[in-house]
Amino acid sequence: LGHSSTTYTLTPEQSANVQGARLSAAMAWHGSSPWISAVTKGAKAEFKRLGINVIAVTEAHYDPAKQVSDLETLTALKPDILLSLSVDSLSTKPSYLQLIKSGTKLVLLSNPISGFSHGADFAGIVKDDVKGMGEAAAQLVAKALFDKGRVGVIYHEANYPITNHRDSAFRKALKRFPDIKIVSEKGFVKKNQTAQLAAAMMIQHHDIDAIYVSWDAAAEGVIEALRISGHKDTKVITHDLGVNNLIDMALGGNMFGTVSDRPNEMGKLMARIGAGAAIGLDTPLYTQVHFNTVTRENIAASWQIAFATELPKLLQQVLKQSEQVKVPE
Amino acid sequence: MIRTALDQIALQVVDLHKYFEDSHVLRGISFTANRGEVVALLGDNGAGKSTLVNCLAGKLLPTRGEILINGTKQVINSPIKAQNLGISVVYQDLALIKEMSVVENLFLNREIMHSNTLLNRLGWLDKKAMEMRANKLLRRLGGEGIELQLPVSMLSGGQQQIVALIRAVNAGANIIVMDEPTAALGSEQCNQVIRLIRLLSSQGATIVLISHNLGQVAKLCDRAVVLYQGQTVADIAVKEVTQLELLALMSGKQCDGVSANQFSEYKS
Amino acid sequence: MIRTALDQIALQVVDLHKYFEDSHVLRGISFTANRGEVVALLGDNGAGKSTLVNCLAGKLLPTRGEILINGTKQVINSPIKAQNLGISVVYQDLALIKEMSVVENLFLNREIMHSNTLLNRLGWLDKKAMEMRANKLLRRLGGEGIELQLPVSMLSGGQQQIVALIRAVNAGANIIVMDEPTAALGSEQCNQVIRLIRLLSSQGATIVLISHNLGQVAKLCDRAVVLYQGQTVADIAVKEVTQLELLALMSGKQCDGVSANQFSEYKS
Amino acid sequence: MMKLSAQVTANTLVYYTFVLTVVVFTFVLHSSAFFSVENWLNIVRQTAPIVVMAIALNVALSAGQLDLSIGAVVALSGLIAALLLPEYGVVIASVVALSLGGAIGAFNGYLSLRLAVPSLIITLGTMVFLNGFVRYLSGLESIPILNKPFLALFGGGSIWGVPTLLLWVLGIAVSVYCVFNYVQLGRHLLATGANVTAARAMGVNTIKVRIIAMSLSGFLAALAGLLYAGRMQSARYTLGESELITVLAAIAIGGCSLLGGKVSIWGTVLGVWLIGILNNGLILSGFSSDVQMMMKGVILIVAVGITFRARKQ
Amino acid sequence: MMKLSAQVTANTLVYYTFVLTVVVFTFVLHSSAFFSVENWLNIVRQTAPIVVMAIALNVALSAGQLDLSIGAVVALSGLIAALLLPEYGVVIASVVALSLGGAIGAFNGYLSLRLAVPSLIITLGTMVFLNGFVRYLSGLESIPILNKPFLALFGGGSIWGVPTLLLWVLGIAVSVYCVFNYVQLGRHLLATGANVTAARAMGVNTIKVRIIAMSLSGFLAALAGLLYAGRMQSARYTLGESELITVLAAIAIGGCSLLGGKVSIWGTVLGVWLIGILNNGLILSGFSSDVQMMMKGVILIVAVGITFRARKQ
Ligand SMILES: Nc1ncnc2c1ncn2[C@@H]1O[C@H](COP(=O)(O)OP(=O)(O)OP(=O)(O)O)[C@@H](O)[C@H]1O
Ligand SMILES: Nc1ncnc2c1ncn2[C@@H]1O[C@H](COP(=O)(O)OP(=O)(O)OP(=O)(O)O)[C@@H](O)[C@H]1O
Ligand SMILES: [Mg+2]
Ligand SMILES: [Mg+2]
Repeated sequence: LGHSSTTYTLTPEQSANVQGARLSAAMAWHGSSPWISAVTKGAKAEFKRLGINVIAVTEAHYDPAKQVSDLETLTALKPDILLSLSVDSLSTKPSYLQLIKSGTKLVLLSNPISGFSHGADFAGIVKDDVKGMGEAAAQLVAKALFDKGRVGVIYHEANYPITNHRDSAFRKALKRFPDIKIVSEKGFVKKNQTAQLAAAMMIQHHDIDAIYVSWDAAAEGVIEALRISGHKDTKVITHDLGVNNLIDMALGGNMFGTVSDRPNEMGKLMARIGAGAAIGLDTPLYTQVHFNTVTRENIAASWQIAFATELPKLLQQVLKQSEQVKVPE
Repeated sequence: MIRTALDQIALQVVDLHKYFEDSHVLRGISFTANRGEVVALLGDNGAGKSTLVNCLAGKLLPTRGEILINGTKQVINSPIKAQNLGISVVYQDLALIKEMSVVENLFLNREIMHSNTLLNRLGWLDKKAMEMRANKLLRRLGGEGIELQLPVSMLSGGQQQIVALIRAVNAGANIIVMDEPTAALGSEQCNQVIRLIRLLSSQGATIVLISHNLGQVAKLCDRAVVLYQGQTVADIAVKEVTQLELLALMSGKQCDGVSANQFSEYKS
Repeated sequence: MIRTALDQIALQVVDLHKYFEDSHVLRGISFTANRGEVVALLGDNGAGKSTLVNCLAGKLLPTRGEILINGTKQVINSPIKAQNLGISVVYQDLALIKEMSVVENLFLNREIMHSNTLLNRLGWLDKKAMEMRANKLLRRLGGEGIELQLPVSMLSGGQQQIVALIRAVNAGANIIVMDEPTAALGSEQCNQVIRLIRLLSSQGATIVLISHNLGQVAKLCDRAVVLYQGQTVADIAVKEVTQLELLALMSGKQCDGVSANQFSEYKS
Repeated sequence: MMKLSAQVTANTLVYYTFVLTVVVFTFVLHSSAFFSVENWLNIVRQTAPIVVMAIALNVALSAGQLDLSIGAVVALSGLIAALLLPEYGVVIASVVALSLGGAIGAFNGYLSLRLAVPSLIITLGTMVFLNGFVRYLSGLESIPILNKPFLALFGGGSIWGVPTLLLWVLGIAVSVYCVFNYVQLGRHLLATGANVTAARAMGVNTIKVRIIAMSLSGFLAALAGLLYAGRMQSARYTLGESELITVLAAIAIGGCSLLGGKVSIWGTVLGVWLIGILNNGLILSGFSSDVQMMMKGVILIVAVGITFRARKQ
Repeated sequence: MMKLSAQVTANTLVYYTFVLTVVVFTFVLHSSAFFSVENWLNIVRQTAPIVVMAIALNVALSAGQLDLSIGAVVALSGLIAALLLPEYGVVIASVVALSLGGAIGAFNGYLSLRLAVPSLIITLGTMVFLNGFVRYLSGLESIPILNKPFLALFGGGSIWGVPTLLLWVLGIAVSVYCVFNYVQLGRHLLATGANVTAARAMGVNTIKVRIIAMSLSGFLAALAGLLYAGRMQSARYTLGESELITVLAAIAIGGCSLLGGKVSIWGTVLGVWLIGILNNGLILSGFSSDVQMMMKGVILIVAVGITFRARKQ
């Protein structure tokens, strides 16, 4: 036990066992975003394949009190499997314990819960290579600046382990490039503040060459501010995929590159681990999912890997156009 | 003074009842008012006079009974309806908008619009015209001292009453119901109001006047309708009764001169 | 009727001025009222009577001038202060809380508390006692028909005025200022109020009465103070003038019987 | 269009029960788990701190004051208690937290009257300030609470099978109900809220009364903070932050006017429970969160519409 | 304690300017970048949609109605426009989005009057429903906008050096100001808001007036949505969601009463700008966000306190 893995599969007989067990599953997420939707979608597909009935999905608006309520409400349904991302491990812990007591197998996404023991309390954690993603983002910055330039950082100023770790991994990795300097750092509490922050940052430091933002949705505001203030050459690097920023990237705008994990795969893995645990199989403590570094060249491929869906129509169009534009280059 | 068309019934109320939840406030009110007549509506405090006024004004819907205007049965279910039927009311509580200025109150819903066709369509106000008009109207009722731009809340009690009166009178209505219109007025203003009422009735308007001042009633009114605990107990020519007799009727006592049944002649 | 201690000055107002922004509403008001006296405060609409009342009640702070209660200069900067000085007021706009019931209004800030010491400390109300008391008080002023638990907004205009009156009278104050207390009342209720005022003054209370009804003033009051455009233009014994003379004073005219200077004798 | 009595009316209760039943039946068709005792106790526990917040706001509103800072006071109180508990124990921690709540309320009230600024703006300022302060104080970390007596007193436990949180809710609701129905202070609060000018003219010390209203509101919000902390066995800077809109909704549904002079304690309690039941039922019904939100909006309008029509008749 | 005139007063302007100056000087000490033209244009652009939202709420409040759904209408309008633009072009997309906003407002107004439920509750229901609906419609994704004419019309560009967004703000503010000061409708809105009973007694069709108020509010909110979408070159389901409290604050600071019957268009515009300047200045000052929040709370109270005292004199 206590081992780490990059994948987890069920044999055909195991799958058949699961199907025979007539299991039910619920999901209790921290909030909502395209990313978590993709995880949910992956999990639902896998549950369906395994004949498991999904009975409820909740999202807590990033509010621990709401998540506690959600979890308490789910106890009434007595699900066999619960997939969850905890907003705040400390305050949600008692409610998880209540569910676990009634026989639910818990699979966690990203955030561990301190004091929980693998096997007894939870079946496993599926997570990103957070450190790797931060480092990849630093690589992207270096690539965008040709190893030399000034960088601004707009980070999520809240107690939220995944983004906190990713951001600090980025900062640490950037130190390896001696000619790249972080000249300004500003924290945001809500993602709709980033336009204001970026605008202010650019007014104070006209010569910033690249801005790193904690995640895609927050980066939209940064790009808006850069666009309006006419900073065409300032590059933006972030995490996750979003249509809007990908279009900007494809059109050669401010968006330079992003680091994307694989939410669909994460969902599938969680579902499988939950199913395995529910029929009494051993499950890995950690299951880590790979990520992709996304730039203009590999947008379509990365999208497919991350979400396992068609590329959105508008993005397809834009990509086609920009390829035509690229020909004479 | 010449009364015109006295025989035309302008307003007729037949067996009107009003309940508030289970309290029966109007218990059968019947009376008529002819064109050009000044009819007094008398009654003790709480007799139901203002409730009746509210029914005529479209503020309250009677539970039962009929109201006929110029001989036609009407359901007066909103003040707008009452207005369209040519009824104008001075409410006992004045019903002014205290936060708005005197001119604004005088012309609310009767704004004078700009003469330019386009602006007129937009509802653009002609503030100058309204102010000039307001000044003229105020002078007519002894309200010269009233500052047009002051919010009504800053006027004295009597000044507020003058504003409410002018507003009602200015509507050009055929039936004007006045609920204690001179309660807060000084003697001089009172006299002006009396003169105004005489003028209006001589021009053919029907006036229903509520007043606790029997002297005023005797001077001004043709007929008196007396309410007692929500019922009409008398409908008599003012000249035929003394003030003492009226007082007796108002406090529910029968009196020698007039029997309560006498008024049934006026019914239907 | 025996007037007690007529020579004791209960209330003295000396050269009172009040500005509202730049409008000079009170321009030098001076008068005195002795213990047990009924003083009429007369004046046309907008003369400044209610403004003066508000200054005495602590609702408005005069811009300049002095108010002496029982010979001592006082700054009446809040209604609570006025209450503590033994001044009680019937406001022209009644100042009742329309959303609250009749009993609640009658006893607001004068609640009867439960007799149990602990509950009394907590401010626990004795609702029964208040209702019984209220019933008694209402009967005294012809308000028998008033439903105690009804919110004041549902009472008729006259009934509301009775409630306000009772509230003021029930305070056991030495100086009672009444701003048109009978404006909305019927004749019978009016008479009851007049009797009540006589009773109170015979018990030593000082009454300042504002009324547009000069007949009532003549019957009831000892002295009349006349305001014209914010100034005291006369302060005379009611017996010495006719109603016509008073009317003349109120409209700013000098009259033969009394010179405006005459009242300066009253000034200290 | 006539304003109704400022008195506390209990007879509206019936209609709420009616609405609740309607709502209940909507979910019965979907989920049987809904009808377990366990689930109902869940709802009661989940909504307990919110009920107390709503009562706090009710007290402020009764005197015509709006208190936006209750959410922030909840967070502060929970945090202060959590920080003090390990060293000073349950008595001192709770007393300090509650007094602080009351003091903040009094400060809001005093400032709003002193500066003659609407309480809305002052409490907005306090709210923003405290939001920043609790973030600073907590360093964005959750503070665990391990103190047994505290958790027994304010936490998710039970006494004779009745959840402590339910006892708190009922105790507070009954006390506040009594204040408004049987005590002088209640009358003065309502009179001030209904018509400051008239209340002042009648000699009510409206300034004192409004400051008391705000202090009580702060005090009760702090108590809600303790209940939150007890239930979650920890305190966090986000506590109560997002409940303001729920609280406003519950109060409006409960029949308390936002314009002051009216109060409806049991209406408020039922309002919060109604929303709690809605959330719970919708989750149990297994809809996606989009659909949950859409249905919540529709049911809210329909339920309230039925209530109001029923009440009118 | 006397209520002030329902008229629109322009003379309070001076005091805002005063407060603004105070605030400005607070930041001058910290940052010189604050004083660049670029930065001021930046503030104007960022606050533009919020100003329009605030004016929308002002219109609703003038008639005594509270409209909580404006945030959700903003999101819906932006989204609808973004979805329609690629196929139908700028005219149809904007017209549909704006009409939808107006229709939702009219629906709110109608329902609130028909069911005799406070507009607060109805619009809360609409808000929750629409929040769910836009999430469903967008799939939580931002929808990009590439339509050039749309971006030129509503976007972050400039005409003769003046940002388009500023032109929109001024245009709308002037129009609404005129409605309230020179047009019959404005009088009727204010009369209805100040005293429905009296307005009705005077023959004002208060029902129609209140429905118009809500429709206008919805229409303007939808316009704010287009401005947001234009500025961000995309539409998101979260647009406008969290601005409700800013809008309320700005309106209260601007001197418009939440009780209806009063309106203060320029006060509202300046109120939003004041908050924008505060945010901007604090960001430039380089404080951590905790300290920024704390200072924001304090400055808000102080600035408004000064304004109100100054206005009183
Ligand atoms: N909304 C209401 N609910 C219950 N009772 C009401 C309502 N409105 C009026 N009443 C009652 O109806 C009765 C008649 O009231 P109304 O105002 O018609 O009297 P009035 O004749 O105008 O008296 P006044 O001379 O004092 O003005 C009163 O006893 C009053 O309490
Ligand atoms: N707050 C205010 N601001 C400006 N002017 C005011 C204010 N209050 C009263 N006034 C003015 O002061 C004058 C006197 O008003 P007051 O109410 O004292 O008259 P009054 O003698 O009581 O008249 P009435 O007999 O009509 O009640 C009026 O002209 C009124 O317009
Ligand atoms: Mg009446
Ligand atoms: Mg007066």
